[in-house]
Amino acid sequence: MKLEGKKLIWKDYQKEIPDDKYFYVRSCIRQNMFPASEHHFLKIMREDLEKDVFETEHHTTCGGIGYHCDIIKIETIMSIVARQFALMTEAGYKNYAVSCITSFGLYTEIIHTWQTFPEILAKTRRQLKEATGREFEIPEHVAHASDIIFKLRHEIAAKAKYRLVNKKTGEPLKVVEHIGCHYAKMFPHKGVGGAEYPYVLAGMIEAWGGEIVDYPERRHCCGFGFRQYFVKSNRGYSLSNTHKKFESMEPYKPDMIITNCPGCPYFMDRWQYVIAETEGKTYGENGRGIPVFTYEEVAGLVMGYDPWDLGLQVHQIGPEPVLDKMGIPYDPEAKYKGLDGQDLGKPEWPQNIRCC
Amino acid sequence: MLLEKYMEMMKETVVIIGGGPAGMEAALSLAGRGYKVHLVEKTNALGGHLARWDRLFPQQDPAQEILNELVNRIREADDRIEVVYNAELQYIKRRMRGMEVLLSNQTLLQADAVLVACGFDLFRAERKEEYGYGIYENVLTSADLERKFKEHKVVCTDGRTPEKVAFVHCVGSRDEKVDHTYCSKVCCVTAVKQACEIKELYPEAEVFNLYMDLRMFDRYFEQMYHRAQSHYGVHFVRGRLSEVAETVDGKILIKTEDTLLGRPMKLTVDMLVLMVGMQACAQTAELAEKLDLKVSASDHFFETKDLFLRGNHTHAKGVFLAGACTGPKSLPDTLQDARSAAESIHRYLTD
Amino acid sequence: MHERFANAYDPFVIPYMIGFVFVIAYLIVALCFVVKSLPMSDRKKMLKHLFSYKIFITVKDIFADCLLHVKIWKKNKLLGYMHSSIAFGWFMLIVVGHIEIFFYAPHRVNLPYYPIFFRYFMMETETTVGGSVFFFLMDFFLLMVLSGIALAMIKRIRRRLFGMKRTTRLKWNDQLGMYALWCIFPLRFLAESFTSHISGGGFLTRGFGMIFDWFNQFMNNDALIRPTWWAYSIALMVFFLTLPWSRFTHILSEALLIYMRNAGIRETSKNNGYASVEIYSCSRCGLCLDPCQMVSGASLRQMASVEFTRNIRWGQTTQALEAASYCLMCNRCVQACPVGVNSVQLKLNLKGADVSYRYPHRYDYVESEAAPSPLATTSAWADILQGEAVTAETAGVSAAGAGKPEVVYFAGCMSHLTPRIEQSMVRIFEAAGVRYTFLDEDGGICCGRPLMLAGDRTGGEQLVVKNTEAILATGAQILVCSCPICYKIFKDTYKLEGVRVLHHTEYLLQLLEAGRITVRKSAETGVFHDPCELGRHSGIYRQPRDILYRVLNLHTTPYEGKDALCCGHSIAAEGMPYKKRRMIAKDALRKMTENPVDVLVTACPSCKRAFAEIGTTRIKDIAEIVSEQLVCPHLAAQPKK
Amino acid sequence: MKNFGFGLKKSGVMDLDKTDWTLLREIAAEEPSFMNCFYCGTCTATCSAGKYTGFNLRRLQLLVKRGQWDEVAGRIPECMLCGKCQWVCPKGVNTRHIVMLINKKLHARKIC
Repeated sequence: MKLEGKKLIWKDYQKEIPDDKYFYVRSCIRQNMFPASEHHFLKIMREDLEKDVFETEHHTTCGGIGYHCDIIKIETIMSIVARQFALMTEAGYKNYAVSCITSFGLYTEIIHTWQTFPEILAKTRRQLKEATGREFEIPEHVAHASDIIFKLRHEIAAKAKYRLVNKKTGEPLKVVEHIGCHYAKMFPHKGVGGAEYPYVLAGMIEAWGGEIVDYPERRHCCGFGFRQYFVKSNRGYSLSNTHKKFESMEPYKPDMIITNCPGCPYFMDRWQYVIAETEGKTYGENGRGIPVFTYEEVAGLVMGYDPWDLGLQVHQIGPEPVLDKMGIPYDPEAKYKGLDGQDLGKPEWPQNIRCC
Repeated sequence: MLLEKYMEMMKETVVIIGGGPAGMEAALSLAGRGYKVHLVEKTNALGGHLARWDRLFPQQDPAQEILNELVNRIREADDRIEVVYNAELQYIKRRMRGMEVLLSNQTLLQADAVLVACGFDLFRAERKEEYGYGIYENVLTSADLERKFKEHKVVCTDGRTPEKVAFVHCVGSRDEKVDHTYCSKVCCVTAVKQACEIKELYPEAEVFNLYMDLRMFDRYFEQMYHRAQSHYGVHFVRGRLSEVAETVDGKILIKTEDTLLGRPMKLTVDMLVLMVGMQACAQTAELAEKLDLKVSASDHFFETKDLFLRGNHTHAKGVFLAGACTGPKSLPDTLQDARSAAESIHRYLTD
Repeated sequence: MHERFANAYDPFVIPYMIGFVFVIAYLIVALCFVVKSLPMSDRKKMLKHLFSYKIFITVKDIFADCLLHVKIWKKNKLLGYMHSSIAFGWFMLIVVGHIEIFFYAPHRVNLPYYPIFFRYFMMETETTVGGSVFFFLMDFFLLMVLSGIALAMIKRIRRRLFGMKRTTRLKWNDQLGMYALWCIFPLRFLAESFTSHISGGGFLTRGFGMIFDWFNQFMNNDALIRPTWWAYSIALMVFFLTLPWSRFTHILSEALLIYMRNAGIRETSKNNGYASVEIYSCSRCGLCLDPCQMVSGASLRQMASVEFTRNIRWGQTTQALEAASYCLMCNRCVQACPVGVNSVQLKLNLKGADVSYRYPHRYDYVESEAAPSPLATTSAWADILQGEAVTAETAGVSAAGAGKPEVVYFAGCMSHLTPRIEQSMVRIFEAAGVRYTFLDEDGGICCGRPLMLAGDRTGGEQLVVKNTEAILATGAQILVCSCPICYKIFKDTYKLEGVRVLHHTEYLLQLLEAGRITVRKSAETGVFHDPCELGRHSGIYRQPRDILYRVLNLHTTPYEGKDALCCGHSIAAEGMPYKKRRMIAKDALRKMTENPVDVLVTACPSCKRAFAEIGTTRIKDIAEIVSEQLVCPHLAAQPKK
Repeated sequence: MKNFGFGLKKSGVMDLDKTDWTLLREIAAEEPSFMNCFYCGTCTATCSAGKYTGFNLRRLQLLVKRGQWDEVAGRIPECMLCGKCQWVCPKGVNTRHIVMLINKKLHARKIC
C-alpha cells in the first residue's frame, strides 16, 4: 500500500466545506437508532467548537427511504426536498448540513438535476408554492455532517482527551472506515476524497491517531440496501453482504469500525449478532465482535464524553474493548441506566457472541 | 541540368518535431531524397517509447536492435540530418517562402516544411482509480513490466516470484469514463506477448488475460494468440476488471465477470499488469495552436486532411503529420506512415 | 540301424528336456487360464467343437495357417515361403523324426528327446539301406528350414524384397528368442553333419560330413560332436524358455486361436480368454504396419496395432489406451493380419473396460420430441425442390400414399453437416415417387454408434432404444440411411422387426434396377472411395459401383474394395489430433487421385467432408451424383450450388 | 444455532483461488487441443444434444477451465458423443475426446 498514491487521488477530490452557519437536518434512522449521535454532533459543534448550527422541528423526512424502495416518485421527493430548503431559506441560512447519507445523496442528486434541467426546478418551485406557499433557494453548500467533522477534525484533535491509540502499547488502533454508498458513489466529486478511496473518515482516523485498515471489500455495501432488508425474503442477501465484508476484514484484526451512514453502523453491528447466532462465527477478539461506531460517537469519545451519554449501550457489540484500549474510564454499572438513573433493562445474553 | 536541380533540392529544409521512430524514419526518408532535415527531440536521446521497450510483437524482436539501426543510420546521414536535442517548438512564423521555426533553446531554423511526429503518451493508469495503480504494490502498467523485462527483474516488490499474474486489457482505451472512446490497437497483442514472456520466465505461473475483445488483426497476431493458449496455457477471460484490492498478504484481489459464462469471478494474483493505451501527447493542443492544426474532438489526436489520399496532410500549408500523433499505431504502421509522410512532403516540395 | 548306447542317454539332453518340460507345463497352465477365463457357454462351445465335424475344418485351418501360412503367401510369395519353410519344415522334421523312431527304435517312443537327438543315439549299419528314404526326407526338411532361416536373416536387412516397407522393431526378449531360433537349425545341421560318419545321413548332412571327415584326419577324432549336440540342445532350451515372453508364443497360441475361433468364440470383453489368446498369437510380424494409415500417413508408428497388442500383453495400459483412442478402426490391419487377430475389437474392448469413461448417461431428455409425426410424409426440402412443377402424377402418388410411409429416411448427424446429401436424397425420393418420412429432418438424435466406438456400450444402447421406438413408430418397412456409421449399427445392433435397413447406395441401386428412377450418364470421370464402415465393416462394395457405372465414367484405383483407404476422420479416433487426421486424409486423397479424375465419389458424409477439406479434388456423395443425373421432367432443376 | 427465517446466501462468484489447476493441466496434457478453444460457440450451435437440452460445450469447457466442476458434472452426461461439434470446430479441438476426458476426471475424482 502506497499512501502517497492515495494522497494524490485525495487531492483531486477537494470539496468546499464551510466552517460555520449551518442549517441542520436529522436522519430518520439515526434519530431512532443512535439519537445520541446527532445530539452530540450539535453539542460538539455548538458548545465545544462554538459554531452556529440551526435546527427546526418543522423539517421532515427527505423521502429517501421511499425513493430507494421505489414507492415514491422523484417529483414528490423534489417537493419534499424543496420544502426543507424553504425552511433553510426562511431561517436565513445558506449552508445545509445533512445527518443522513442517503439524504445527502438525494439532495446532491436533486440539486444536480435542477441545475441540469432548469425547467424541472421551475416546476418544483411552482409545485411547492402551490402546495405550501413557500419559496426556496438552493443551498450554497450541502455538506454531510461527517464532512463538517472532517473539516474540523484538527480542532477536535486539539481539544481531544483521548486518542485512537492503545494506551498500553502505544500502538495506533486499527480502524476500519465504512462509507455509506450514497455518500460519493453517485457523485464522486461531492465526497471528500472521491468514491474509490474516500478520505472523509480516513482523515478523522488519521487526525485522531488511528491506523486505517484497507481491506479488499472496503468498497462493498454494508448490506442494508433498503429493499434487501425491508423485504424479509431478501434479508439473507442483506446478511450475506455484511458477512462478505467481515470475512474480508477479519485477517486485518481491526479494533473498531467507524461509519458515516445511518444504516451501516446499524447493520454492521446487528448482523454480527445474527451471523454469530446462525453461523456460530464471531469476529474480533475473544468472540466479542468488532465494535461499530458512528463518527460522532468517536468524536465524542475522543473529546472525553461519557460512553453511556454517547449511547454506546444501545450497540449490540459492546464498546468496552475499545474503551479499555483507549483508556477511557466507564462505569459498567451505569451502562444500562437511563439519564434519570432508571434501569433500561439488560439485553438477553446471546449464545454465541459475548456482549455485555 | 540534373545536378542543378539536385543542388536546388538540397537547399530545401524540413523540420521534424519528435525524435521517435516516426521522426527518425521520416528524417531518413527525406535525407535519402536529398533534403536537409532538422530533427527536434525534446529529450536528450532519440527513440521515444521504443527506447523503453524490451521486445516487440509479434516475433519478440529486441527493440534495442531496431532502435540502434535507426540511430546508426541517422548518424551516418549526419551531413543531411541535424538532430537538435532538448528542444521543443517555441513558435512558427510563416514567410513568403516556407517558415521560420524558433525552438525553445532559441535556435532559429528555416523550414520549407514541418513534420509533426510527436507521437503519443501512455495513458496514466492512476486515472482508473479502481485499479489501484500507484496505491497497491504489484499493480503495474505494461510499460513498467516492459522495463522489468529489460532489467531482467520480473519479480514482485518484495522479491517474490509471481505465481499468478493477470493482464488487464483496454486500460484507458474504449472507456468513455476517461474520454478515450477509441481502441489503442497495440495493447491486446502486447498483453499476449507479455503473457507469453511471463510463461517463458515462469512456466509454472498461471497467467490470466482479462479482455473485452481480442483484436488480433495483424499478421502473425492470431498465431501468437493461439500459441499463448495452446503452448503456454495462458487463461483468457472475457471480462473487464471492475475493482482491485490488496489482500492482507500484499496480493492483489481482482474482480471481474467471466462474460462467456455469465458468472462473476474473483481471483488473487501476485502481479496485476494494466495494459495502458495510447493517448494524444500532452503537447498536442499547444502544437495545434502554434501550427494551426485541427484536433479530433472524438479522440484528441491530430486530424489529418483525410483518411485516404492525404493521410499525412494537415489543413495548414507545409505542415505534415506522421506516426502515432494521428492515432494509435503499431511500430510497423508508424514506420510506414513516416515513409508515407516523407513522400507527401517530397511531392509538396517538388510540386 | 541300431542304438549306440544301451542307456539311451547323454547329459546334453538335459537342457532340451528342461525347455521341453517347461513349455509343456506352460502350455497346460496357460490353457487352464484361458479356459477358466471363458464364460461357461464358451467352454461348452470348445468341448462341442472337439466332437463336431467342424473339427476337420479346424485341422485344415491350423495346417493352412500355422504351417503353410497360406495368407502370407497371398501377400508375398517370398515372405510366405520364409514363414512356411520354417514352420512346415520344422513340423515335418518332428513328424518324420517320430516315424523314424517307430521304425527303428519303437521301444524309445516314451523318450521325448529321442527323436530330437536321433542321429546321435542311432548308428548306421548295413541294414539301414531302407533308412536312406528317411535320411533324404530329414535332410530335405532341414534344408527347407535352413533356407527359411536364411531368408529371415535377409528380411531383417532387406525387407522390401519381402513386400514390406516397415517391420517391427524388436525388444531384447524377442531378439533373444529370435537368435535362439536362428541357431537351432544350423546347430542341428552341424551336429548331424559331424555325427554323420557314425549315424549316416542324407545328401546334406552326409555331404557336409564328408568334408568334415577330411578335416578330422588332422585333429582329435570326434572332438566337435558332443559340443555341437550340446549347443543344439541349449539353443532349443533357450528358445523354449523364452517362448512365453517372446513373439514366438504365437507358435503355441495360434493353433488354439484357430480352434477357439472355429468353435465360435469371440473377444467379447477385455479379459476374455479368447482375447488373451489373440494377443499372444500376435507374432509381431509387422504385416499390419504398412496398411496402417496412421503409420504411413501420419508418422504415428507407435499407434500401430502390433504395438498396441504388445502394450496390452505387457500391461502398458496407458499406452494401449492411447493407441486405442488414436485408432481409426478402419480394419485395414485386421484385414492384413495373417493370424486373424481382431485388434480393432480388442481396442474397443479396452476402451469399454476403461471404466473411467463410464458415466451415467442421461438421455431421458430425448422423449417424444425425437419421434417425428408419422403423418409427415414430405419435408421442407421437398417443398423447396418441387417448386411449381408438380405434376398430377406425382401428386397422385403422394396422395395415394396417405397413411404409412414406404421408407423412413435417417440422414444422421454427419449428414446434417453435408446438407447436399440430404437434399439429393429428398430429390430422389420425390423423383421416384417414394412415400417417405424424414426421421431426423430437424436434427435428430445420434444413432449410438459413436458412443459404442468410444467404448460406451450402455450409453449407446440407450440411444438404440430411443431410435428404435422412433423408427418403428413410423410404420415404414425400409430404413434408408446416408451415413455408413449409422448404417452399421442399424444393421448389426438394432432389432428392427420388419424393417429392412439399407444404406442409400443399396437403396438407390434398387430404385434404378426397379426403374423407379432413370439416370443419364455424364461425361465426367470419377473414382469411388469405399468408406470403411460401408466397405470393410459392412461388405457393401458392389452396389455403389453398379450405380456409378450408370452415371459417370468410373475409373479404378489400387485402393478399392478391401484395400480401400480411410479418410482419417473416423469417429472412433477421438484422441487423434486434427492435424494428423488431415495428414491421413491428404495422403489418402493424393493416392486415390494419382491419376486425376473429375470427381471423387464416396458414400459417407464424414469421408466427403474429410476429403473436401483438403480442397484439391471435387468430392461428391453418390446420392448427389445420382440426383444430378436424374432424368425427371417433373422436378425442378437441381438447386443452385 | 438460531433460525431467524433467513440466512447466508450461497455466493454466485467463482472463486478462482479455489480452482484446482492440476485437473485442467491433466486434461490439457492428454488432449492438447483443449487449450485451442476460442469460444466461438460453433460446437454449441450444431450440437445434437443441445437441441433438446441446455448442453453447451463451449460453456462446459470454460467451466472446466474455471474449475466449476459441479456445474459440469450435471451436464456432461447429456452428450451423445455424435461428433458434429468436432467437424465444425474451426480450431481443430478434439471435442469428443474432451468430453470423454472430462467424464474420466469426474469419475476419477468422484465429482459425479
